[in-house]
Amino acid sequence: MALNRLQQLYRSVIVEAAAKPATWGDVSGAVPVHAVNPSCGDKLELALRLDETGRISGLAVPTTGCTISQASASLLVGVVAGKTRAEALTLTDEFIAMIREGTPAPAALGDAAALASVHEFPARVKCALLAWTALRQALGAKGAA
Amino acid sequence: MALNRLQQLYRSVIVEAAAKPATWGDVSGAVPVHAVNPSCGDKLELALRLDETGRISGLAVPTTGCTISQASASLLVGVVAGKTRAEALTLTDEFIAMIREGTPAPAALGDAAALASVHEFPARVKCALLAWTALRQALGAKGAA
Amino acid sequence: MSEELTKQWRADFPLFTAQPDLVYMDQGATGQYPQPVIDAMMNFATTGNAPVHRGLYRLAYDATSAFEGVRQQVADFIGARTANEIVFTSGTTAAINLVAQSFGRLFVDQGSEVLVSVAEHHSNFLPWQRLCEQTGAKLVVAPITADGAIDEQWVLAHINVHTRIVALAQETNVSGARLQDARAIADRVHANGGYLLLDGAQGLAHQAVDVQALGCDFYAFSGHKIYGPSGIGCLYGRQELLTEMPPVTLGGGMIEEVSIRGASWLPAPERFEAGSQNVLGVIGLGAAIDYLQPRRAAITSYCSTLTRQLRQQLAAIPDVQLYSSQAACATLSFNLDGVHAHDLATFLDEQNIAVRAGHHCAQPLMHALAVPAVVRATLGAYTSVRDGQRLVAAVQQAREFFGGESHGA
Amino acid sequence: MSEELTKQWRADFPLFTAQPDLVYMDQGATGQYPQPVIDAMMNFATTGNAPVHRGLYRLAYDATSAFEGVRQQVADFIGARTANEIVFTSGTTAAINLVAQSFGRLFVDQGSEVLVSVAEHHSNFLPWQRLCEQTGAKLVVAPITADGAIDEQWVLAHINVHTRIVALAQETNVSGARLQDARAIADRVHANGGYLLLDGAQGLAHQAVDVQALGCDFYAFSGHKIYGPSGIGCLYGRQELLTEMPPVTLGGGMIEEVSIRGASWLPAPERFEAGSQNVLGVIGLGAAIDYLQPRRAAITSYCSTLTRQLRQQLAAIPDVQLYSSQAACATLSFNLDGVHAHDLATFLDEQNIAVRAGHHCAQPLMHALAVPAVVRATLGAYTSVRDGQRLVAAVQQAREFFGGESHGA
Ligand SMILES: Cc1ncc(COP(=O)(O)O)c(C=O)c1O
Ligand SMILES: Cc1ncc(COP(=O)(O)O)c(C=O)c1O
Repeated sequence: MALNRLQQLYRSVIVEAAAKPATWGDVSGAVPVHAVNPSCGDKLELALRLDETGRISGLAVPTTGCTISQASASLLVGVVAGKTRAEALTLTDEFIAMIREGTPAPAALGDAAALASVHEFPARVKCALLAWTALRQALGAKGAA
Repeated sequence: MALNRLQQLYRSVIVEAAAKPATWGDVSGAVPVHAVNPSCGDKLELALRLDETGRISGLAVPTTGCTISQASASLLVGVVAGKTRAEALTLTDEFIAMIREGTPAPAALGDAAALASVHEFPARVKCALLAWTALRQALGAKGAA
Repeated sequence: MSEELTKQWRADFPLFTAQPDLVYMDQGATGQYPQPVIDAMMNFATTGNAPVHRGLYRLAYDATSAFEGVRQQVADFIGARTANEIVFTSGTTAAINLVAQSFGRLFVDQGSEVLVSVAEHHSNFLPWQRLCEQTGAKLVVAPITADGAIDEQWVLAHINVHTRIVALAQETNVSGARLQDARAIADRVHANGGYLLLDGAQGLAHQAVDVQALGCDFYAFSGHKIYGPSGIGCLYGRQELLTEMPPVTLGGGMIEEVSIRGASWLPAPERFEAGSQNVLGVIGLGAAIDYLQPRRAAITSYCSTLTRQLRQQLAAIPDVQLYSSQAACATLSFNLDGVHAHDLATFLDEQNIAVRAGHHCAQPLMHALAVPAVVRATLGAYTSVRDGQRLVAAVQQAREFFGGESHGA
Repeated sequence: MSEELTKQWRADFPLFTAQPDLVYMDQGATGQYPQPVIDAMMNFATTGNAPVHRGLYRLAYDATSAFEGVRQQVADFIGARTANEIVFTSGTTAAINLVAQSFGRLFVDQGSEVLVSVAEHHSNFLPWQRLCEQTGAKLVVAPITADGAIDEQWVLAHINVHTRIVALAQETNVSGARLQDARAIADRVHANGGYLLLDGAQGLAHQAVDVQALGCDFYAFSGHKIYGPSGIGCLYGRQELLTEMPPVTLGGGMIEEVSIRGASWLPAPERFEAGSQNVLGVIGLGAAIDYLQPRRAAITSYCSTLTRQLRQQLAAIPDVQLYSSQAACATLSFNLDGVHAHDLATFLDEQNIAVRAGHHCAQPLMHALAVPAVVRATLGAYTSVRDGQRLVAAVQQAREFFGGESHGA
């Protein structure tokens, strides 16, 4: 029965993450990056601060959208909090590969690995990636996500 | 063999009419009606004068185009020269019916009846009607030709 | 409700032979193809394909006759006075843009008002919003009633001598509510010197349309929402108005004469049909009208009954919020409290029920309803009673699934 | 010349099973459908049809993947950098109009020059003529050589710092002459701060295209001239340019956000694809590329040889005037002295030979050649050697028929 696949997709860790605010540290003064998923209307404003050593010192990703996009934003914050720009970009690329290509999640992705089964739901890939591609943009990465 | 149909279409009376200038009487001062067959580029300028009694006293239909459109213009001039407005409109409607619907030509159409076989060549109907619909317009007739 | 009739209609749609278990409830987004439409297109492509309006040989003449025959068929189908009032476009969106860009630029200026509703599809909202920005005209946006219908009283009360264009959906795509008295609006706007455009994208599938009785000046629709092919649609325009309108797209097939110094245009409708036309789409559109016309009343009556029943059954599920009108004849828009529309859509998809979720190209309406997204199920001729039962059961199950504690580790 | 190969190609086109005696020589106006294109469209309509970019269910996701897969396929086919450089349009005409109306209004103003040739199809002439009228820019019209080709030396010599857009046919539709060195033109116009658009409507069928090697900024083509369906085409545009261009048509599917106060657009290519797309047409286009790509070199080589032979044979008939280029690979344009092109076309049609006669949407060229109309026969993959023999024999016969005294009473 299809409920199995759905149970994988909506595991408690995801449902709970979606319910939590996606924010960490101090983002005062950050210029937010705006991202939308135009086909369905998911929306977020990602605010990022790096400290003088280039580490993420604040990240807020308030998201209106589905469970997947909200969980993804909140898990993102947990995973990259306190990381350097380079570390955060690597994690982002690994997350994107996990969702897009189904590559196994490295340990560093932590709870965000719970989103791996989105790969089995191609219509929801965009929801899972919204926050992560916005972070890439905020970190000033070039090229297609 | 298909040449039979072609021989009907390009009867000598038609080929000869096409070679003659389509003009009769005096058209000085007439404001010409411009007509084109946009799909193939046939073009004419119809100039018409009515005398004080409402009879056609001058008609010139210089045409650039195929044998059918040129013959039709020249036969038109022969048929309606000296006719009243009402007579000319009736003849025009009869000619159009002959070409469009294949109705038999009345004697009054004279040599223009030679164009009857255009009805068998639907792709050429527009060529045969160009001059006649321009005359209708010049005579101020309303409605679709 | 005649289960027999549906079975027969359903058999006309080969998609359900290929996917017998699929519940397709997205007819409002794009329709499925009945076999006769496919056959007509394939038959044309294999035996009759040729350029239209350009060839002097028989194959081209016959193709042109078939093409122009569909124009006449459309004119008859919607009650136009002549086939010259029918312009082929790539769809409703292109048709409305043509009116906004050509007619709109002629008739709207600073001090004018253009009246739309908050329930309009973006395709009948954005072209007017931009026209107003470009001309300095005011965009007047009518609200909806509690049942999701365009507030026609409000519309009537806000038409005045500045109102140049009123552009409204004959049937809105989220609530499925239909205009009750387009004629009254037409009369009021005409009395004030303005014009009425009806967006028939949703309406034409469900009701007999007579543009003269409706009194509208323009009517736009798409083939793919009336069981025809994608990429083709029509603009109906009153001949006097089309005659005044300049072309927007220029190219082959719409000119009288061209020289290096300038060009002159053909009369409507050719003036608006630059370039090689979607001949195959037009042929398919003709076949779709042949399919729909004799069945439309029965299909609408059948779908309306089923829609009403399903609406009641959905309303009986706790936490279900309904956004579609009580009078909707094929549209069920709803949400489940606490569950985002996308999550619900994915849940339904896992049960092989295809519904749409999102803003439905109606963001102004989403703002007015204060929801980011809704789920929309739309019915078609092929929708079975069992399809409906599966939808209701799956929504119930979704409520348990998302509400319960039964998630995996 | 491999008669075997043609036989095989010819068998791919069901029209010639239905009409074995037909000599279709109007491929340049609209192409015939090979069976694989018909099959792909039919297969999609019966098993995979769904809205694209809008559905969260699998059928819609798969339809979207198929649709976007064709975009990538087109990008690869013409050498674009990314699929985002490919905009789906209803055809070449719509693509060129989009550039003129969007890019043109941004980059052309009074004092600018837009350079086209006298041999352009109306679709690549009128949009620029109007742009110049609207902006006060100057339309510079390049002449043709004695062989009917666009005079590239003249073009190079007339590009200057005022030249904002050069818009030329990669292959012209009356002479069939192809640009020899688009790259040189591109380099010259770029060095002067301008941009190059190539009209690939005729060219793409006959030659491998690499937009990066050509150096053009825009490239437009139509599906129906490369063995694909009518109603679909593409605009290639360099990504940096598409990104700057405002949309021309507004509606569903091209917005990021809409409110009553304003709207923001999606990036290219979606920004230019308002409204439901011609999904079936896109699927057919993909199949047409699959059909053409592996065969194009062989078809062109076959057609070129046949075209050259037929040109010689026609030239040997007294009173035949040729207007097509010696280098044309599929186009034979000609007249018979003293016989109007329409009369000749009717004569040929009676022998079941379908050719086009008229101004070919190239009136500026007709004025330059000082003829009202010409006959044009265009060859395709399905054209047999016997078809060619029948054409030559029929022209000979026509000369006797119209020249002789043998008319009926
Ligand atoms: C050279 C050229 N440009 C443009 C066009 C216009 O193409 P379409 O009618 O498919 O838009 C054509 C086709 O007629 C053509 O031959
Ligand atoms: C009410 C309404 N108007 C306009 C449109 C746009 O139609 P199309 O996308 O076929 O141009 C739609 C369809 O999505 C619609 O539902």
